[in-house]
Amino acid sequence: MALTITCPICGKRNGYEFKFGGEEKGPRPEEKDLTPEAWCDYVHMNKCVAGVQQEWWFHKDGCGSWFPIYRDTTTNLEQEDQKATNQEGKNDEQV
Amino acid sequence: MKEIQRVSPVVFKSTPVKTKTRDNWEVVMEYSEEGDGPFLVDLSHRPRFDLQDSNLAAQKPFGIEIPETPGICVLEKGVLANRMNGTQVSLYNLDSDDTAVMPDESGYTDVTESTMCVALIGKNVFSICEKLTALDFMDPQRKAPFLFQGPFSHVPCQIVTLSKEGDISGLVLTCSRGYGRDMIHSILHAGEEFKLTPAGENRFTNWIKEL
Amino acid sequence: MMNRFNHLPTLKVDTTQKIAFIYKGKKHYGVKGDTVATALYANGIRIFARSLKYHRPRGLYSLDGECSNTCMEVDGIPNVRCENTLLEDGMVIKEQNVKGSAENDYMSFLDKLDWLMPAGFYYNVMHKPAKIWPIAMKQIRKAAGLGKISPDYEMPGKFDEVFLNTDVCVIGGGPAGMMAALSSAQKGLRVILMESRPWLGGFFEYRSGQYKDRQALHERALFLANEVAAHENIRSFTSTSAVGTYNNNLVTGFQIGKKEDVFDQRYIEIRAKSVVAAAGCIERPLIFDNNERPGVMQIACALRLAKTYGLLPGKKAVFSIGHDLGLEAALELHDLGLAISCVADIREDGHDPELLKKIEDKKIPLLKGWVATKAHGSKLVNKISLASVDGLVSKSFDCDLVVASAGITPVTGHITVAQGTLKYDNHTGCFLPDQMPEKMHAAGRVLGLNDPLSVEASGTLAGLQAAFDCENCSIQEIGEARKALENLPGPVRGTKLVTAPVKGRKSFICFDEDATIKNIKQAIEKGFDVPELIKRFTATGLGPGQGGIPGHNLPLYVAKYQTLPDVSIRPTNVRPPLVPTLISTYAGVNHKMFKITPMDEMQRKDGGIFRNLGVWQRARYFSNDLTCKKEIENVRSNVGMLDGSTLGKFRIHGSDALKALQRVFVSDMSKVKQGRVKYSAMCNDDGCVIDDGVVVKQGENDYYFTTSSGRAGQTVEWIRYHTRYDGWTFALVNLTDSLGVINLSGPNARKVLEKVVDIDISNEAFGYSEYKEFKIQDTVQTRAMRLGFVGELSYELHVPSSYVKAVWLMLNEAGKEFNIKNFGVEAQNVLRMEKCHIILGQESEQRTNLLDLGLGFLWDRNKTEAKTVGAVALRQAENDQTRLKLVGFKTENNTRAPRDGALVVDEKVRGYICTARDSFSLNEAVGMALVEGELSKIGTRLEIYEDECGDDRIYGKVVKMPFYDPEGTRMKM
Amino acid sequence: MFLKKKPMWGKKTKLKSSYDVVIIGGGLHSLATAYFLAKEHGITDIAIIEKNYIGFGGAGRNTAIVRANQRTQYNVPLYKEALDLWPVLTKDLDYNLMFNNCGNLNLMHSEAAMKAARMTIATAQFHGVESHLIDAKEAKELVPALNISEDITFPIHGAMFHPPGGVVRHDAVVWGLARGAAQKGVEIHQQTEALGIGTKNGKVTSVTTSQGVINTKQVLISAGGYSAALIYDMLGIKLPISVLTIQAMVTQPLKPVLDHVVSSGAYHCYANQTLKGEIATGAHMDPWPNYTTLNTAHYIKHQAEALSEFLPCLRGVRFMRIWGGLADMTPDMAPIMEGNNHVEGFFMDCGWGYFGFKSCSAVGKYMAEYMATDNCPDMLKPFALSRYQEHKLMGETAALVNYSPDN
Repeated sequence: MALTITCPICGKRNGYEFKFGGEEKGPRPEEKDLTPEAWCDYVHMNKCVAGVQQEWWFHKDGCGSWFPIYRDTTTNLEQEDQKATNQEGKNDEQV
Repeated sequence: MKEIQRVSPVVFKSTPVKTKTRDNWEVVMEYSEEGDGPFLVDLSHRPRFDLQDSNLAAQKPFGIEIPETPGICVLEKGVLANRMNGTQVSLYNLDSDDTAVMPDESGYTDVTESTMCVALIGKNVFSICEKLTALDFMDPQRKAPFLFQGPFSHVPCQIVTLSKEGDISGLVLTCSRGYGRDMIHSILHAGEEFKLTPAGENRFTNWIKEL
Repeated sequence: MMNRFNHLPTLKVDTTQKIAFIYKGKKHYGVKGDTVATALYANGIRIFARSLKYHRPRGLYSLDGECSNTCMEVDGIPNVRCENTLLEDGMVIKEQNVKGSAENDYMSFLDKLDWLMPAGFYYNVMHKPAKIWPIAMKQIRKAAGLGKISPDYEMPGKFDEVFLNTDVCVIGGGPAGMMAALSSAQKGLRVILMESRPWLGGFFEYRSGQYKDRQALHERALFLANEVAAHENIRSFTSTSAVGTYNNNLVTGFQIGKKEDVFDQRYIEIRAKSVVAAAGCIERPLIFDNNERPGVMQIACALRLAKTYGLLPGKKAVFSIGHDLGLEAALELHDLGLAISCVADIREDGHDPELLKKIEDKKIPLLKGWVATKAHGSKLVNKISLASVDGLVSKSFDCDLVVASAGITPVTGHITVAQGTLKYDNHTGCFLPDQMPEKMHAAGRVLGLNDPLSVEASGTLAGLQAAFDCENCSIQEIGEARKALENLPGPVRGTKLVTAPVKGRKSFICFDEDATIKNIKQAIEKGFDVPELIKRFTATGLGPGQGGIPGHNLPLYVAKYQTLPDVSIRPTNVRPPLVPTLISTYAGVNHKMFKITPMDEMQRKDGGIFRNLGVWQRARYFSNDLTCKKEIENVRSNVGMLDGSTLGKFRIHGSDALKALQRVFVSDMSKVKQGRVKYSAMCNDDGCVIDDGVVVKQGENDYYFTTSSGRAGQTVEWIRYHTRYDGWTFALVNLTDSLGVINLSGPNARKVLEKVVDIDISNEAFGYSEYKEFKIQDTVQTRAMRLGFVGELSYELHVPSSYVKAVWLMLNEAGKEFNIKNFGVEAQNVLRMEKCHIILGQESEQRTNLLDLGLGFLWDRNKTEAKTVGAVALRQAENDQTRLKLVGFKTENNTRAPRDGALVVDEKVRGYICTARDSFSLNEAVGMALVEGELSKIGTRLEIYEDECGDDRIYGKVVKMPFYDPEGTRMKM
Repeated sequence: MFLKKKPMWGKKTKLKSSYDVVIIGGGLHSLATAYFLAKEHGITDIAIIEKNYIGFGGAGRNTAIVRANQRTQYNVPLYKEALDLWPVLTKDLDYNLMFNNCGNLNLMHSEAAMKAARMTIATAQFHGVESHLIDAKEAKELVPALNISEDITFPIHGAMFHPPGGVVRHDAVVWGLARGAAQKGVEIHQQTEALGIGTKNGKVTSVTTSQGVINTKQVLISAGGYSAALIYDMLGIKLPISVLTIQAMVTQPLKPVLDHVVSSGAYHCYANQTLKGEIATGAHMDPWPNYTTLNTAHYIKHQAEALSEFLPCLRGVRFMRIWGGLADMTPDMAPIMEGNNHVEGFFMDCGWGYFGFKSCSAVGKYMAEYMATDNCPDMLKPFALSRYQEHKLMGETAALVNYSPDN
């Protein structure tokens, strides 16, 4: 497998120039009344999608920018059509 | 007290035959047995600046129009301006007449000391590069001068290709100063089969004039 | 030595140039161009090795290294595939895995004990009673393994590496590959062509059959090779095996160097926009009893021995084949003087009529619908039994050569390891490409094609398809090329026969692992019903031949045995490296890249003992006394110099610089005053401390700050990550390497510094926690901070790197009278521990938050709008008393200090010792420990459990921190 | 064609409409749990649901290394028991699991690493597990192939030597446990995919599979690297897990040259010689989540560079085969085991990273107890999911493992 990542500044490059930065979870939550569950959900919890997910990457050996991409976790290929599998989650709240 | 002398992160084993003192640097103008190229020239003493501004379009460092697209460079009046991203440009003063002094504005930072800087010029330079990096210098879509920000001998570098034309090919490479020793070792090792030799600043000055 | 043909146009050896080598201690000769195996063959050697399990004799079978039959030790390197290793002057060749010799192996009796060793037998034996297993295991280990390597073996040779970019990468330098390369190159694209043999030409190159218009195939091969060589867009790499293919068109391989090359082997990594897979075919082994007896070999092996190496493979031969190439080879070898008793062809029909006619003309007996069933002869073949395919009629012939082959097998590994899929094709009986990986195209025999013109046309088409991927070719052109191919002959029908009509006890499906047809049946009966599981259970295909021998036959046989329909026949997995590759080749050059500080040279001269710490090399000690007594005492009583250059150093500026700092630092950064040094920390979202350093304000929204050495590389990443949604305007400049840091510490520090600077640095003018900028000698722009990490009067001088040497020399000179000395990282470690200043990673681990370390005073809990990283977690964990807290302790009765990493225990583990030393400054043993909250009260007795302590314990008592100079007068003086 | 001999794990049968227990995943933790449920608790009405074939996932793609020198007091006893169980299982299953307790050497490359090892060793010794800190020379005596010179990237300072550890033949464990479970009545359904878990009033009621719906009151998901995605898909429960591909490879077979398991954190590498004579080596994970199980060119080169440095004789040896499996990593390198928490009757056993093999025997025993009694055994209590929101990470690793830029 050879990962390539398309950096918005430097273009398509060897994936090892980059560092993975987690699933896209949106901006930092407001601190007021943030419950331990909600905090933990933001900081630690993942959907672990086997499919396309939106996620962050950092061009560590290159221009040093952070940017989100869509990638299929079952193939490691970047996706241009930009649709995440399971984006809403079937059952986002705990049962 | 003794005279203060600056030390370059680049050390060659070759014997200097002509040197010049400039801004406390002892710049080697020529080494013995420089050969026919390719050449490796230490430019770590050349002033280098970082300019960051959210509105780079409004900036004209040393009167240079900064290229709009990241990865594009311009060489004007001896100053190389390399567009790095939306808000950042690196400026190398490659002119040995040493005219460019950093503008006294907050967006500028003198980063001469941050990096080691060498030029790799002459024939086969890209054959040397392909032993050290997977970056594609010969991509026909990239027209010199252009900037790569990427790994070279495993270390993040800024590499500006100034010419891809056969025997006058050449590039300027900077990386963190601390890597100087090992980077030079890597480049010379890779260049051995192509008879790469260290050369003095004159070699670079003459070469850049011909571009 | 055998006679060689020396007149054939296809020869790749120069019979006039002798090459001497040592085989089993004796000098032998080969000729230039020989492989090790052909040279041995020329010397009459027929048994090259013994098999893994049964120690059966093994000889030359294919010439492309699909099995371990010719694995030998060459110049001390084990498991060398001799059949494709070029012979070199003075090579020393040895046999492997034999007791005695390959000719006479004392272990060969094992061949008769096969009934004791059914598939997976070892799982059912040797574990009862339990104590026999360790003994049995030792014997198994000794018996297993092929080659030997000694633990102190030093691999000779030069290894290189190269990372190439290209538009099109063509794997395989046969006719299809060359045509593909030419058609892409003619489109103006950059092309790389890889061929594992030392020359281009593929399966044309050794054949004399007609290509077209009376041109022989080998002439055509030469013509194409010249075209390729003449094209400036094509870089060809011969003696280069493609061993890995990956998505996004990455291809890896390695090249064997020629005499004139600067390398013996080099690793090649190719990034292409499109890939053409044209690696041709190998042969599908014919399975019958003793099908791997020396003297049995495949078609191309026999033919190439003669045509390429000038060696007639035997005297009297029988062919048992299932493909026209077998007929062609029989004719060619007959013409070269091989006596052929009989050609048995599995096929009843479907032969090339022209070949049939020639066979008839030459009076070579041909048995249609017949197949070999058993090779006779205990070491070498001396007779072969044949039978009709239904097994009803049989015959036998005396012979010394059996040319056996069931058909052809496309080399599809390059497609499948890049995640392409194959499909069983009923017409050819082969696994042919189904779903190709994106931007990869198959050409030539890989597609099941055989006709020379079709093979070439498929190459042209693939080259254009690759050009299309590079946006350099129109759909129309591809359409035309496809049409041209469609007008040429398609794949020929292949035979379906997997084994001869035999029971299979000695019919080997996998040579490397000595797996027979019978073993496969046993596995299936135990419930291992898919080929992948059978591979695991019987080890079939897991040997050095990488599945080359059983890869095609295993799934066919499993399907046949279970009478599964064709559609469910699935190939087994192939894994990289597709050719076994030396570890030294993969390792290549292995440049080691470390950073050195501007003080490196001087510190090495002063006897510094260096350590690699992250990306840096740093001086840890300055003598062999690892307690650093002298270094420590000198700092406490005189003055020392430490290299702190590895500290991260950054400038942050821009209109939102303060906001960015507020996000990542726990303190309120708006309170930082110019001219002062603010110590603060960064936490992660768990509230755990990840970094600490100082911040200096240099202007409005313009700050200079430091980070710990280990974090410098991630600081930019960290700050930008945690502000990535905010759209703030700020610029970060990494000045880590820009400034060397000299830490001048000790009661005499001021006296030394005064001698080199022109400004007033008295305590009043430049007090503790203050920041100043000045020039040394009117020249060196210096940033100076009054800090006290080691607990003494200290100046941290941040000096432009190129000037560090000059300043260092000045300070040394100035400090002579005050006995200035270097001190290293370990001395600093002890000094700061006495002061209870923490080092992250030593007094903290991933569970340790800011409050646990007693650094809560740094945290401004009111700046909630800043959304400071870690603040939420700190608030939530604030009242948890079960957390580990940092405490200082002294040992009871002043016993020695426990070692770092010792535990604090009662019945349970309650904490651990972070750093503890017998302090020279205090004359007692002190340390810091992380212990459960309950134990953190002053005066608590700590029971300390060290490794290897048995029943002994060290006891300590929690005391107030810091131990040394608790008032802090020394660092503030 | 009729099979002449009985398959090792029972004849293929049709899936029934209900079972007492359904276990999703046909790997080691599932097989072991089923085996112990049947053996120790008399619960035999169990269906193991496996999408591919048993041992397809991590069970067939692991290091085969076993050891009990973990870092914390919560983990050490669990792994100690797991280690002690190999000879017991060999006997009970009457299947040679080929336990080779050759001992493990974990190399240390800095003063800081030596200190960290000392803590781990003290913890082991405190719990009665043999483990010693040895210096570089002693390490070289045990492993003569080691390069203890100074001129490598990470010079060797010493090693943590753990004599009772070693290697177990992983395939044998799969087949042995499967046979053992099947003999006690457990049904193993291969080529059967679990598609969903039915719940009603917060209780498990059924499992939907590709072969039909099964009614059941208890479900365990222990599907290795696939667990986290299944649990989120089926029940919407998010976990602090990142699923990565981890790679391993073997060289061509050699006569004995390496008598111990050697591993190095700094080089991200372990190496041991299998009974067949191959050097099995690996450990690298590409640090981005993926389910590809694909190997990378980057890694095989990295591995060669690493081995060239610390086991340089292997430079003369060839790599033969590389492959990948999944590791479901948690931030504290410790697993998540709990039940009846989110949904009554639902159990999870996941987040094992690359420790799933070493632990399977003991975990099977305790998960079986948990499921049979509905009481969490003390041994498993520290592994509950709630520790993450209580800011009580386990501390199984000194440095945080996180694939967002946390460390």
